[in-house]
Amino acid sequence: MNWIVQNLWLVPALPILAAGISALAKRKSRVLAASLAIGSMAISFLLSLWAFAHVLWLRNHGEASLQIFDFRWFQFGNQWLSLGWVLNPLTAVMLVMVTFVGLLIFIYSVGYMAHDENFTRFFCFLALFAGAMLGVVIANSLLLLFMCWEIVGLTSYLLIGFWYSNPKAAAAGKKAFIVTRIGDIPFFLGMVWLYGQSGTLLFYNGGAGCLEPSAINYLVAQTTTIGICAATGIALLIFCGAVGKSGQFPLHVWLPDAMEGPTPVSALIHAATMVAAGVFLVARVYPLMSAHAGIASVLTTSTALQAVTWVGSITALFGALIAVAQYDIKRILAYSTVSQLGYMMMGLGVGGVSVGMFHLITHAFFKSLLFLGAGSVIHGCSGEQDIRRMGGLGRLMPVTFATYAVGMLALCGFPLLFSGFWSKDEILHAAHTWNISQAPFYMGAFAALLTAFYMSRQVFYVFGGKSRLAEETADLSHSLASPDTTNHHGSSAPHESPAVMTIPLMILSVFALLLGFLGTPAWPWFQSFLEDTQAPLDFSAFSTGGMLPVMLSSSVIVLLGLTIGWWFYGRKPIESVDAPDNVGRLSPSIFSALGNALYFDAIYGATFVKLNTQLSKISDWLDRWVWNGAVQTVTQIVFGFAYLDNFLDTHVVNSGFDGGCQGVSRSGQILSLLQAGRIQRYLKIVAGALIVFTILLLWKAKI
Amino acid sequence: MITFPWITTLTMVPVVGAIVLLALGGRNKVLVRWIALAFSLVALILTLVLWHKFNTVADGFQFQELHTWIPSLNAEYRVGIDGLGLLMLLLTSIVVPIGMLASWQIQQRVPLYFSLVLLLQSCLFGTFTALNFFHWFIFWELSLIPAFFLIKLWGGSKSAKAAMQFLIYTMVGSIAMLMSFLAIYLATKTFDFTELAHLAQSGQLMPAVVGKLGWHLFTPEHTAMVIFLGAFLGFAVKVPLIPFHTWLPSAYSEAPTGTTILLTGAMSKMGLYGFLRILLPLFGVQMQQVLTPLLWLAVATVILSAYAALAQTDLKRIFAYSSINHLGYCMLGIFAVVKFTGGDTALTAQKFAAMNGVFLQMFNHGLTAATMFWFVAMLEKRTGGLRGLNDFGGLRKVVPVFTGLMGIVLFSSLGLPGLNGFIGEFLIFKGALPLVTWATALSAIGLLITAIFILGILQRVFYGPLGEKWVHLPDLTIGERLTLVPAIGLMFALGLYPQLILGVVNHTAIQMALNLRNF
Amino acid sequence: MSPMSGYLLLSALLFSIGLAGALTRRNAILVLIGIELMLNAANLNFIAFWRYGPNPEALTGVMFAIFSISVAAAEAAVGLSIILAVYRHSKTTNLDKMNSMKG
Amino acid sequence: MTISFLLLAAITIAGTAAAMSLRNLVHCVLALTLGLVGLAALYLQLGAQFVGFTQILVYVGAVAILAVFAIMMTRSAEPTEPHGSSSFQLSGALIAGIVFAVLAWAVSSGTKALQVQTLQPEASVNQIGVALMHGFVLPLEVIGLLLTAALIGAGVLAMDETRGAR
Repeated sequence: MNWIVQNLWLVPALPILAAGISALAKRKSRVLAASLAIGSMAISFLLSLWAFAHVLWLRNHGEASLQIFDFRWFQFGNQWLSLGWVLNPLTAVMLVMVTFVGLLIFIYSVGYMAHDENFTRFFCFLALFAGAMLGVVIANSLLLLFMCWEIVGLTSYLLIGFWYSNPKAAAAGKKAFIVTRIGDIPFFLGMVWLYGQSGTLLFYNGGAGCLEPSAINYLVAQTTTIGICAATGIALLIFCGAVGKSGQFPLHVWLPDAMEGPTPVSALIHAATMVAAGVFLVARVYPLMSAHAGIASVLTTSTALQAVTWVGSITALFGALIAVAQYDIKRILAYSTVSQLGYMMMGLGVGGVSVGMFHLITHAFFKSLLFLGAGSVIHGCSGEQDIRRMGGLGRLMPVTFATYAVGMLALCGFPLLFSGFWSKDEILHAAHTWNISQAPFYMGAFAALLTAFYMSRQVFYVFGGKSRLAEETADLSHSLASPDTTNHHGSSAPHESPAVMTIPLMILSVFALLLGFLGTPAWPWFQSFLEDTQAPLDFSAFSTGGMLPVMLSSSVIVLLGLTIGWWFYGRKPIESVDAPDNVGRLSPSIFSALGNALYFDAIYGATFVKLNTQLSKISDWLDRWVWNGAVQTVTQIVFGFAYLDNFLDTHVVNSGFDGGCQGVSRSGQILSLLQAGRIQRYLKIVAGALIVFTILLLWKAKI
Repeated sequence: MITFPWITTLTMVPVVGAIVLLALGGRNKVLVRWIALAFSLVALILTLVLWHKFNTVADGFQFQELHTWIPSLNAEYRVGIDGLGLLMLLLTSIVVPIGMLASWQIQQRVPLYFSLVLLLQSCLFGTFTALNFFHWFIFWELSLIPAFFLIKLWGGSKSAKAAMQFLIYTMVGSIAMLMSFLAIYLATKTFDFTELAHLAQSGQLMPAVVGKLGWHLFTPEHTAMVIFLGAFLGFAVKVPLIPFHTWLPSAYSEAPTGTTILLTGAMSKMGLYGFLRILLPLFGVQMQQVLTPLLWLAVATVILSAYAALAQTDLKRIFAYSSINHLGYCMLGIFAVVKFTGGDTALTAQKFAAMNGVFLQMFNHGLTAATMFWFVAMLEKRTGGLRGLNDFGGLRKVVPVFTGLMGIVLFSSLGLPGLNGFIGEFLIFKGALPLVTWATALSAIGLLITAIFILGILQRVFYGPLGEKWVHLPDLTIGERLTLVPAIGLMFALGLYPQLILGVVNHTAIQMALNLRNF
Repeated sequence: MSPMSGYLLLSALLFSIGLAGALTRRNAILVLIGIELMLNAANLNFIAFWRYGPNPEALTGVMFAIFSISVAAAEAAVGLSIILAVYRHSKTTNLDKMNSMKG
Repeated sequence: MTISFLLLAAITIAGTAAAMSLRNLVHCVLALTLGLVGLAALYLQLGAQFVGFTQILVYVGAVAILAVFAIMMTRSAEPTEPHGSSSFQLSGALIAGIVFAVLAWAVSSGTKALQVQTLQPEASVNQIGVALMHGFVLPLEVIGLLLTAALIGAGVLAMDETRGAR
């Protein structure tokens, strides 16, 4: 077995080790923490490249591109629970993506977090996150995946609440953890169920793994009491975990709030990697997801995948709609992320692993680019996050502007050149040919229109026109930015960020441009790589299967969206901070509803959170009054009897007794005359008695 | 064969320590503390020696000692340990030093306090090693006395009431249990656990008892059930199961924190131990008959206690309810194991998993809860007894190390993978879900609520803006950090390599699950 | 007159002497001695009945006498110490002056 | 009815009568000792050696000495005892006389019907020991307890109150 397969564990282990060391380090050892994190990440990146190369080599030599390494962890009963890692194209692609994006963001963070007092802690958490995320990627066991998944959630919690003095950040971290855990509980149950049914949690184990045909066939054959087959039930439960982690509707509420964390965190965790872990999870257990009862009907889609598709398409549309009405630069991107994650889910549902994963990879690059660009903007504007107070930054921050524009066009899916075009087009095409319904296609297309629109709106707000930052000083009521960010980003005038921040932006923008060419319909190398087929260069693929019309229509949609955006926001520059939104003027009520994210937080607050609070109050009340009350009642009854008894004693028995006593005492007074206290007199009486008794006895004996 | 009486020695070490402390008197408090700690560490070392010498694949009990004691009653002094007993010994030996360290700042009647702690330890050792009901029960009851005085004399303002409640509650349970056992004794003329288990396994126990005690108004099943319920009550109060738990929150919160550590870390395991050692082998049939209500109780324990914890504002009360919640999972696992499966080998394997999970969870809960209360003790020491959720805020800024280490323990309690809490819960759910699907699925809600209140603690105590009052709160001292290292290190070790414990208890778990009589 | 009735008469006489002493003397110590004499008279009865009565091999009479002597010794010790205690309290052993038990 | 019996009975009666009637308390006790020795001799004559010697040990050796001590310590040795009223003495003596009369009547009327054992029964120390350890073991224990209690009680009572609180 190849060295890299055996030692793939080093990839996650190195960052975790770095995290462990910097956790023990002093607060002052900034250089140590940063260099440890970046160094370990760099080595992991190299190892990932090696692993990637190894997979390529295996493919080119016609060997199985699925390599596993399992080891025993612990024993219970007569069996061992094994964990392990798997190296296959999916793993390799994700490894390279995560380590590369992670590395760039680590480097970027050195600049972004330079002024923060908890710099060391930040890199500790970040490295821990990277390690756990890589663990999710390489895991060959659902259990190992779940464990890393939870640790990823922990680091997400820690990093969102990184500026813990800010109550909003603390609340956002808690919310993120709990909402994702709502999804994780079904995931956990699904995993346990799967374990119970298949007897193993290893994905691949030479035919005995739970994703391999024998186990899947067995799972499909089992039916549950509610009529669906076990495979579907398990798949749906596991999908709940993905819904929570990937911010899918209806568990998306935590993701926008997660933007309270530092921007590199948003870029790495809440755009590129962790939130994509849900998508990755679905891709990883795809055999389970796509398992259905019909034996050979490949064309029908399993119930689980239908659920994935519908949830994904609703999320895609929903996120895009809300993003239109946001003012916070990071929140726009957050809702955009929600929407794009919906796309990926939809892609997985309608097109398969390669379709969804392709978008995941391209999205990881351009969305982290966008977030880092936004971070650069925020950094340059001294912590300002409201796009209404920006403007005119195109001239002041040229590098940021250029790279941001690349990212924005990639996200919109600008035709031909940008990566987002190809990956999004794949999804739309697959949705178009989906055999269940056309609705996801139309929803996706509309979301694409909205995406182009809100991104152009954002870019025009931020980079176009003249700077409105000066007005900020007059506006005392403004307190949107967190106190920490305001404090930590020193100077006041907008300025370009340092090279340590711009260079990662440039590198990312190159990838955002070029990555799409790995997966064009003419040369679907990426798809064939994931699906283990050969990909010849074939330009005729454009014309088959309705590919061309879809491409054309999506191009038109994107251009239309950009045009509308220009029409509203770019045609004439935005005048002032307080000027109402140009679209918002058309229908203020709808716009404000969207601005408030369709009141989902309020709805949840009024229902689930309230229910929870009520339940806890009820539980406490039960404890205090019912359980304890029962005990207390018994005690009180006992005491009651005691009081009754006491009452009877004092008033009935005692009074009678007292009466008796008085009689006794009076007779005692009489009798006490006999008690003269002289022993000899008593003795005389005794002697007299003796005489009498002896005489009596004798008398009796005589008679 | 005469071997070294390891277990008796182990049981006697704390007693000797207690006598030494009492003889020493209270002139030198520092010396008293160190001597007490030294004795508890000797016990720990002895336990580790046992752990090392223990044969992990042998059937039955090891290190047995057997002496006739009261021949006319058939009461023997018989001690011995299997994997479960050994695990509980280890837990006790770990928890007691933690409890002592957490009580370091106690100033009144120091020798008495520490000798009571040592006596309690001895009683716990006795309970976990006794194999004859007679002296098992003596130890079981005897342990109440030091616990009662520890709560009453050194506790908070309402400690007298709490201690009385604790005593009476557990006493009532114990009396019910004693009645049941006297009934069994009358029929079988033996107090020996192993013999009774053999009788029960061959199905002779309950017919014998019913034949002896049958009452014309009760069917034999009812008679057996009444006897079972008596014993059940004794253990259910101790664990505790809702609704027999109301003594616990007040006892835990009123007791001095060092004592709370002993109560939650070690004494709460007595109930579970009783369930595993006594109820499962003897009353398996009866438990099967009332499995559904028992499962409801376990689910109610898990969910209601989690919700009740959510409603509290006193840290100790939160952790008290959290303790009930964690033990609720153990109860769920135990009841799942009882479920009738009719020789289905796949389901029997699930039972092994659940049983192992219960063992692991018992140990983990003891370790985690003890450490958690230890942190409360350190917080109280710094704040002069304040421990309300609303008293604090933003402490992370001034006590980062405290926050970090307590965070680790809190997340361990939450069941975060990589720390000790996770594998136990995983195994319990893994085993219980195929056996008792709906109860297990419902119990999962508890996992969520636990997360909510634990994060609530972090948010309200450590996050947010720092209160004026706490600007000069001192962080952990080097000594405190060093003493915490073993406990937290153990959490990591068990989270990453649970085989450490499972390797020792697995055989016992298999035996216990297999010995259940299946009808 | 059988030998036994001689002993019994002697015993009766001893008893009467003791009784007379106990009834007539004022000193508490002498009263106590009188009571001792009455006990001795009873002992003499026991021994006499043992000697001349049926079943002497059972030794009942002897045993009774032994126990009686023990009790008498205990009684004498306690009684005398009571007298001492009383004397310390009231500086007298005269029974006429000890009437605090008067009802 | 032998000479020796009459002699010993005379000594006993004389001793005890003197003990009950002398003025000086110390003389009383000395006379009592004489009477008790006589009684012990009677026991010996009846064949109960063990009881006889016990009588000497306990009464002569212990009770009499005790009485002497008590007399000494209560300073009643001086013959200052005031005579009570003669009616008091008379009534006491009269009652004692009546008691004797009744008892003598009872003896003389009761013993006629009795079969008298003529053989000298044996009561060796060995036999007594065996009997004490078998049939009478419980009374023996009880009497031991009683003696212990009496010992402690007497000690406590006789303890000087002022110093006893030490």
